[in-house]
Amino acid sequence: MRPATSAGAVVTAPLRWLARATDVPLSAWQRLTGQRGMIALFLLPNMAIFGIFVLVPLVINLLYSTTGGTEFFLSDRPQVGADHYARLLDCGNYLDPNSCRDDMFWIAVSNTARFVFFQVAVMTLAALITALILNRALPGKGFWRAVFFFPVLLSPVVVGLIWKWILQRQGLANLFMVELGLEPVNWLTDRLWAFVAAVGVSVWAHMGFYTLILLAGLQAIPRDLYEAAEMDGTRPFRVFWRITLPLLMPNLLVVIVLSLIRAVQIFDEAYVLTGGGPGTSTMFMTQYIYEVGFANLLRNPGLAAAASILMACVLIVLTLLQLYLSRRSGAK
Amino acid sequence: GEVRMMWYSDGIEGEVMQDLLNRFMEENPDINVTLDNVAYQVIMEQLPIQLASGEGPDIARVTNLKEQAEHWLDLTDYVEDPEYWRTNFGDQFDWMRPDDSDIIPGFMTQLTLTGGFANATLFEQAGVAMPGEGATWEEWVEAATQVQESQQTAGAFSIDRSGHRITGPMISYGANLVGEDGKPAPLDDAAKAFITQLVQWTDEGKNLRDVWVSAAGTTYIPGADEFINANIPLYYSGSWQIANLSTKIGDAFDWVAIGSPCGDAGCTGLPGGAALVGIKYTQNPEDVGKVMDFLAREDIVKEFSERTLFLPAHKGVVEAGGLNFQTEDPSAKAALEAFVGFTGTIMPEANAMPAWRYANAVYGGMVNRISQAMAGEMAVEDIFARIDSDIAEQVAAADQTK
Amino acid sequence: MIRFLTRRRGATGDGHGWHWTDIATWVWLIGGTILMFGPAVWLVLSSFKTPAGLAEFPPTILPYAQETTMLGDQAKPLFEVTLEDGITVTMAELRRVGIVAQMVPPDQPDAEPLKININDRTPVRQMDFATENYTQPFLQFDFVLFLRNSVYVTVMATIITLLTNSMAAFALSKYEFRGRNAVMLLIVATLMVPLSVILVPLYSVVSAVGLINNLWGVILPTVATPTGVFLLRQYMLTIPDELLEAARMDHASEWQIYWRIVLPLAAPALAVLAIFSVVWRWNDFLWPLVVLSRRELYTLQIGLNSYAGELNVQWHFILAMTVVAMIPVVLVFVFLQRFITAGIAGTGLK
Amino acid sequence: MGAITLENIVKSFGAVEVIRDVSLDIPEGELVVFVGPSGCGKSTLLRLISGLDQPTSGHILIDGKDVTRVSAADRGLAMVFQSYALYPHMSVRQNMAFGLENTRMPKAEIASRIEEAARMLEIGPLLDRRPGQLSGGQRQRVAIGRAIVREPTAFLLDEPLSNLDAELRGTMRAELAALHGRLGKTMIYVTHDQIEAMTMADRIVVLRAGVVEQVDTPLNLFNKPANRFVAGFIGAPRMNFIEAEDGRVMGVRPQHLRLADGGLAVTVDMAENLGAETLIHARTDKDQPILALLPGQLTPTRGENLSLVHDPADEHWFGADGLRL
Amino acid sequence: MGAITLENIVKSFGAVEVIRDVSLDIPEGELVVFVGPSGCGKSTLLRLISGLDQPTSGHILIDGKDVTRVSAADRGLAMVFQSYALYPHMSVRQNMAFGLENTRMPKAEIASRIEEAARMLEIGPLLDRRPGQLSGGQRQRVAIGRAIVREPTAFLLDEPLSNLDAELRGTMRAELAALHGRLGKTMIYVTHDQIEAMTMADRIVVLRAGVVEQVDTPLNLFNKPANRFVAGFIGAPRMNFIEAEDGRVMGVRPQHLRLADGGLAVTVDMAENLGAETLIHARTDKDQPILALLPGQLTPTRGENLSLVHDPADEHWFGADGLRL
Ligand SMILES: Nc1ncnc2c1ncn2[C@@H]1O[C@H](COP(=O)(O)OP(=O)(O)OP(=O)(O)O)[C@@H](O)[C@H]1O
Ligand SMILES: Nc1ncnc2c1ncn2[C@@H]1O[C@H](COP(=O)(O)OP(=O)(O)OP(=O)(O)O)[C@@H](O)[C@H]1O
Ligand SMILES: O=P(O)(O)OC[C@H](O)CO
Ligand SMILES: [Mg+2]
Ligand SMILES: [Mg+2]
Repeated sequence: MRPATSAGAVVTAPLRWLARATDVPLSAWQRLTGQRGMIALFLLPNMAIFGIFVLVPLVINLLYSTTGGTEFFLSDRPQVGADHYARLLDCGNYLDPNSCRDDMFWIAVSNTARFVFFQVAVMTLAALITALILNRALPGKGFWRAVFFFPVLLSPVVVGLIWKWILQRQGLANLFMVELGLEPVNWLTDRLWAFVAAVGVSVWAHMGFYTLILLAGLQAIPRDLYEAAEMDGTRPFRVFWRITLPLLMPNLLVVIVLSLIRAVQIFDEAYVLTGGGPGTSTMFMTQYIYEVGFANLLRNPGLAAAASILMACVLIVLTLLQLYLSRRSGAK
Repeated sequence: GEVRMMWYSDGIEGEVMQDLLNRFMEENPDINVTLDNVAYQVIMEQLPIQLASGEGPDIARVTNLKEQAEHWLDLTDYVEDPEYWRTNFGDQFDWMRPDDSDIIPGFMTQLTLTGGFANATLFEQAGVAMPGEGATWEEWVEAATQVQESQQTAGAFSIDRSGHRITGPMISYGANLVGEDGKPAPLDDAAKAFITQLVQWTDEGKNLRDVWVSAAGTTYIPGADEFINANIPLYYSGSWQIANLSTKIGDAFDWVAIGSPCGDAGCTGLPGGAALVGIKYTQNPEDVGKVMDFLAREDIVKEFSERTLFLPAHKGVVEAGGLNFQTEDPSAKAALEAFVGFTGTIMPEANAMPAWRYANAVYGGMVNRISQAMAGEMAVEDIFARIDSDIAEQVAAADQTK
Repeated sequence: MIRFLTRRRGATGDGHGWHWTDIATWVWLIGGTILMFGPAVWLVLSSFKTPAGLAEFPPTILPYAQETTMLGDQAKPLFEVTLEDGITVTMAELRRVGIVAQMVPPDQPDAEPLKININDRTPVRQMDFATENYTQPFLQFDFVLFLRNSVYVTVMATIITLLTNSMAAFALSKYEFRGRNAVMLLIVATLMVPLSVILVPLYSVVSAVGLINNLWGVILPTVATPTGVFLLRQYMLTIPDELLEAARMDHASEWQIYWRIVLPLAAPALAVLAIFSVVWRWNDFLWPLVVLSRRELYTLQIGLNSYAGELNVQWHFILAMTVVAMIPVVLVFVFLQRFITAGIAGTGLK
Repeated sequence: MGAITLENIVKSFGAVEVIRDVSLDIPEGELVVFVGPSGCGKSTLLRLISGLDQPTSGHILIDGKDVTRVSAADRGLAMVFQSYALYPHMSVRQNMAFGLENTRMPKAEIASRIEEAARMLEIGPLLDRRPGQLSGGQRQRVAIGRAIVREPTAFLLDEPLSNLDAELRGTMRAELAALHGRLGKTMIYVTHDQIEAMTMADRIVVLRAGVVEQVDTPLNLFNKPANRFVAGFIGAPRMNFIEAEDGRVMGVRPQHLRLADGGLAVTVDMAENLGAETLIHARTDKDQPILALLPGQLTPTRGENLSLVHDPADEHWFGADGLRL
Repeated sequence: MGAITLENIVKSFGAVEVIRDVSLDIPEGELVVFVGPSGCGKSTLLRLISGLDQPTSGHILIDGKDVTRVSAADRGLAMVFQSYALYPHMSVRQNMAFGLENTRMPKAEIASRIEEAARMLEIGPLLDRRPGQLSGGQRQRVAIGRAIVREPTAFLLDEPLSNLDAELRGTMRAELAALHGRLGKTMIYVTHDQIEAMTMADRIVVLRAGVVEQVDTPLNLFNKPANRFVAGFIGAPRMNFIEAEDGRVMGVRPQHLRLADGGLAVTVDMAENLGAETLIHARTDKDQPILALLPGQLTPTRGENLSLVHDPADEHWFGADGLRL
């Protein structure tokens, strides 16, 4: 028996006892209310917590966005209607942030859009490749997994810092460049490189997370399908495209949706790494919101709330689009 | 009873404070003071929320003094000798109490003053003489540039990326940031002149690009590490850096505090500091008063300053002089003494800034745009209008009340 | 083919010899190790540097400190000095005045000091681990207390997360009911809101239910994480319905089906979520910072962060404590990652 | 306990009507076998009875109580799935114990029932393996074991022996029959095996494309098939149909043909030797295919002419509409 | 193309030796049937030949070339899995086309091959469904279709007809035999069905617990089983064994018993009516069980005494060691 299964047994024995104990009231409930009652029961704890600690604040946030001033509590804040939205959306030309009343907001929006695109693409690909490789029988499996997962264990601030030290003018990276006989690079003060660094570091930090999701998905694909494909004389790439990828689709969808959402919310590590610079070239939405709402000593929480609501709207549309497309393309 | 003090540290002051509190508790066994060491971020971002909802600690060390003045406890009735307080700390009470009020909100645990530091060893190696007292910004930058060229340093000088740091120089140039209505005035020519000059110095590679360009928004970035590593001969920051420079530079080179270079209107640094205040929502103001009394005692203030290498705000302590800062480092000792002296050169406009509600809006508004100009995203002429409108929007939004 | 995806393929497909995919695999693994692990190793090494060592440019990979020698009762730094005649000797510096250092050979402390230009000497350094970065916080920092709080928050939050999320995911993946898509949409939609954005409203809510300065105030708002529901649901969709049907025929209640059939079969996804939950909760910073302002309630991350001041951050302590704080999550990961493969061998179907 | 009644059951998947108006009465304790071509709806019908699927219309009654809306778990039936549906994460023992634990049966009782089932199914040594480590036939036996330990009101068995060898199948068949006799529980049994159907069934239900073609005892079905379809379906090899001039069709089973002069003249296509019998594939002069199952090991050559006779009592006559005359 | 040789194949799962030293020579074009009790290692042997599993020791040769270390994809064989292993995300058509597309076959050719297979397997109307929407038998046919469209060097078929009804099974059997005849490809066929084994096989390999018991043509196996195990395993119902005094055992098949006076006196336990024949379960006075398959529909009552005779030519004699004498 594999060690994992015996480890599993240690965990499951008390769990089974618990199952028996909990089943008494719960099956009574089922008899009383039928399947609908059970559905409600399964959903209740999560949805209750979710409602109180996510939905209610969200609604408050929406109300926030229609109020002004620096006060923190809704009851102390004056109504300003759609002023904040008007301010954010006041633009001569939406493609040119300079023509907007709040140019920082639009700079943040366009930076974020670019960041999301590159980060999600690069990271999904890297996570997929890594998951495929880790799914092979390798000597020291656990070690390799740990290697790629390791950065996920670090807090974003630490991630930002490590890389800042590596990439700064006289950091480790340039030390290596010089050793290799290359010109040092202004990783963090060149507009393009800083953006690349923000994408790269974020991929570095979160890739392990998505790799693990994909790995779990790969493990769930029945082996006999690969065997059938092998008997069909299928070349590896085709197996990948025609068997692995379609069957991995639900997990890939999780990865894409989550990474997209998280990319839009990029903050801590980029903030520590580049602070949004050089200039404003890596200033993203959350930084904008954070600065307007908290960091600026004269804060404007209403404006920040309005910006966050706009951001959430965009995200919802993006996600729906993605779910719709993936459903249409036939993945379950 | 129970007293909670929210405290942040830049160095060892948390340890010193704990030590002092332990002594206090020995003297007053009936009062238990808990020191909650927190990140500065908590003081800046979380404490305001707590205060707004009428919660929070009993005592806090804060820097955003004026903005939150309504939450401070008036200690007048709880301290033994209000007069002692007014005499020794009175000069800064206006920084931390609502306009037109005469409460005793607390006292400054440290005074700070912006000012420059020079790498004496680099100057000496380059054979460049350090400009003397009264030298202008241009002269200092010119001298530093010569050092830069001779010693091949990465830059000639650096100023921390902070609106607070460039405000002193701007005032020295003659800028007036406060309008007649007490609200921020549009940038005047002197302000524009300094900003233009600073951006130009950056473009020329004199002002080390990395510090200002490596962030957007109002993020604070210090240039201390560049100075510590002898990448720049001249560094403009403030008195609080002394302990930091001392530990990290060690014996690597000699450095001196040079005060603030001059402009047309003067040679001022900008004062500031952190205050220890009582919080209005405390359950036992008497105990708070006792703690505050203890910490404000002349000998305690002196000991605190000497051990933490902070400039004291206690008039008695300052006037008595003879502070024996506890450091082995002659550079640090000299710098501390020098800064005590520089307090005399503060211009009244600079002295008014800490008590001005909109100072922070102005600082933030400038930093963001200036760094955009330095990064080449905007021409320097174009940023002035943006700075003015940014500040105006912020002020307008902040002034909305119910 | 299966070998490409499951084990080393080998030139002949049997695990012997080298196929190009093997080479690609190892290149990726080793390259990945350097890239992923390198910075982390560097973090650990850096945590042993003194504040001066941390600020140093260019950085050294290993922590170094200058060697000293005892002259009399004082430690004096050692340098390699290049003398005028080109010979290099090791000397101790008595003192430095400007660009000139007064130096003596370490074995002749009383010799006439030589005046050496500081550009003609380089410090003699040796590896030195600044263990005080670790010991000092342990002494003054209530490490054990903070650790206990962190463990409590992490364990509670993870258990509740796994339980509530998997229950919701089960309902959302294995039952057809009206409003299912609406619930799913709501959940995905709220994924979008970064915590930093709803911080203030959330604070009012938590304060309204009286959980400020309470560890449960840290735990509860995080446990209904949409990420978990979403992740588990997608995985549960791949569990064959027929197994649930078999259980129904076995007279299992819906709760039993959830607990005895679906949960074990979702083990890989649960393990993933458990790992994430532990990492998230362990590293949670912003929210606990808001809710907890009393020392006896601090979690490790909050305690750690008290080294971040207004103008200076004591990185040497933060780094050291970061490394210490990392150890438990590494252990959890190492333990749980096995369950990802311990999942399902075949589906049990024909 | 265990009388099952289907009233006008219809089941559609989307637009496809898979079960079309099936009504059926299964008295308590009866062993009913469902037979029919692949895809005719046998499994679907079982699933409807089990409660795992809901009929599009119609009612299902157990012991006279309408259970159409009662959940599968509460109908008290046990099912052997055609796909086995073993719990992959549980050992064989746990797979079998699961259903019993759900009824809070004492541990000792559970163990003894599993012991008993394992003995009967010859899976004793496999009890601690996981399904993934079993052969096809072993899995199937576990699936059966899981059902029988339950001792339910009624059994639903979907091709439970299809992956077993002849010998084991024989044994298992006898064991299931004995079980049925012992417990007296209703059993619905889907099979493709003629022998199983003939020997085990109290009655056989012949399905075609979602419709019940005939319900009767095995011998009645064999002797008096209601129509050509049933006649062809029941009995292996398949009945020969010889078209008469008047559009009527005469059927005669291959087993009922004998070699004798003066009978039907046929030409041999092929002879398959089954050991004790030989199956002759031949055709009449009108090119109609004829199968004859003759005892012994015969070796007629291709093209050889044979003459086949049969007893007129063994003739079955069907009209042009396919119905028995 | 397609001669397959196994040399001393051993396969263990952990400590369990599942295949023990199997050697076998399958000449090109032969149709070999593997039979044996459930769990004896048939599927495992197929997997070893296919290359999906590696033998613990021994060699596998295809056309004289050692392919033991060649991957399954490169052995050019096709396999029908006992578990079907259909791609759940592809339609039936795509499932069948998949292997062909791998060889870059022109689209038209692919379509026509699928057409042809679908006709033969009667799955034309299902081509655009997903496996999840098929009945068990339909899935099995798709799995067969997937193999035959490939026209590989050799076919490996693991109980390919187990879920089909008798009629379809008969048709499919004939179709597969025809396919074999037409393509002349080697086929290895696992089945539990005696008739399939007897009629289709060029040779039958009888396995027991990972060991080859006998390899021979169907009739030879039937007529001259090498030992008691084979004798009992081949032929259904199972051969009767009657122990003689001297430890030897006499075997006689149930089909070879006739009712006639003066034979073996037995007491009837039960009679199973199969339609054209009746299977009598009886026992001798020494309490040895006896099966007799008698033509016609007999209805002896339980306890009735019968006398059974047989032709001495139909006797099989085995020594105490079980070997044929
Ligand atoms: N992964 C495995 N681990 C351990 N034992 C296994 C494994 N796979 C198969 N076995 C065992 O190997 C033996 C042979 O299995 P195999 O599948 O070859 O049997 P089979 O002859 O095909 O049987 P059936 O007719 O029931 O399909 C069985 O006893 C089975 O339990
Ligand atoms: N989910 C589904 N969607 C559409 N059609 C389905 C679905 N499930 C089954 N069918 C179809 O319903 C018909 C009956 O299926 P069922 O499984 O009941 O057949 P069966 O009689 O059990 O056949 P077999 O003997 O092959 O197992 C088949 O034609 C099948 O293709
Ligand atoms: O992405 P969410 O909202 O599920 O949250 C995940 C963790 O809480 C992040 O720390
Ligand atoms: Mg079926
Ligand atoms: Mg098998």
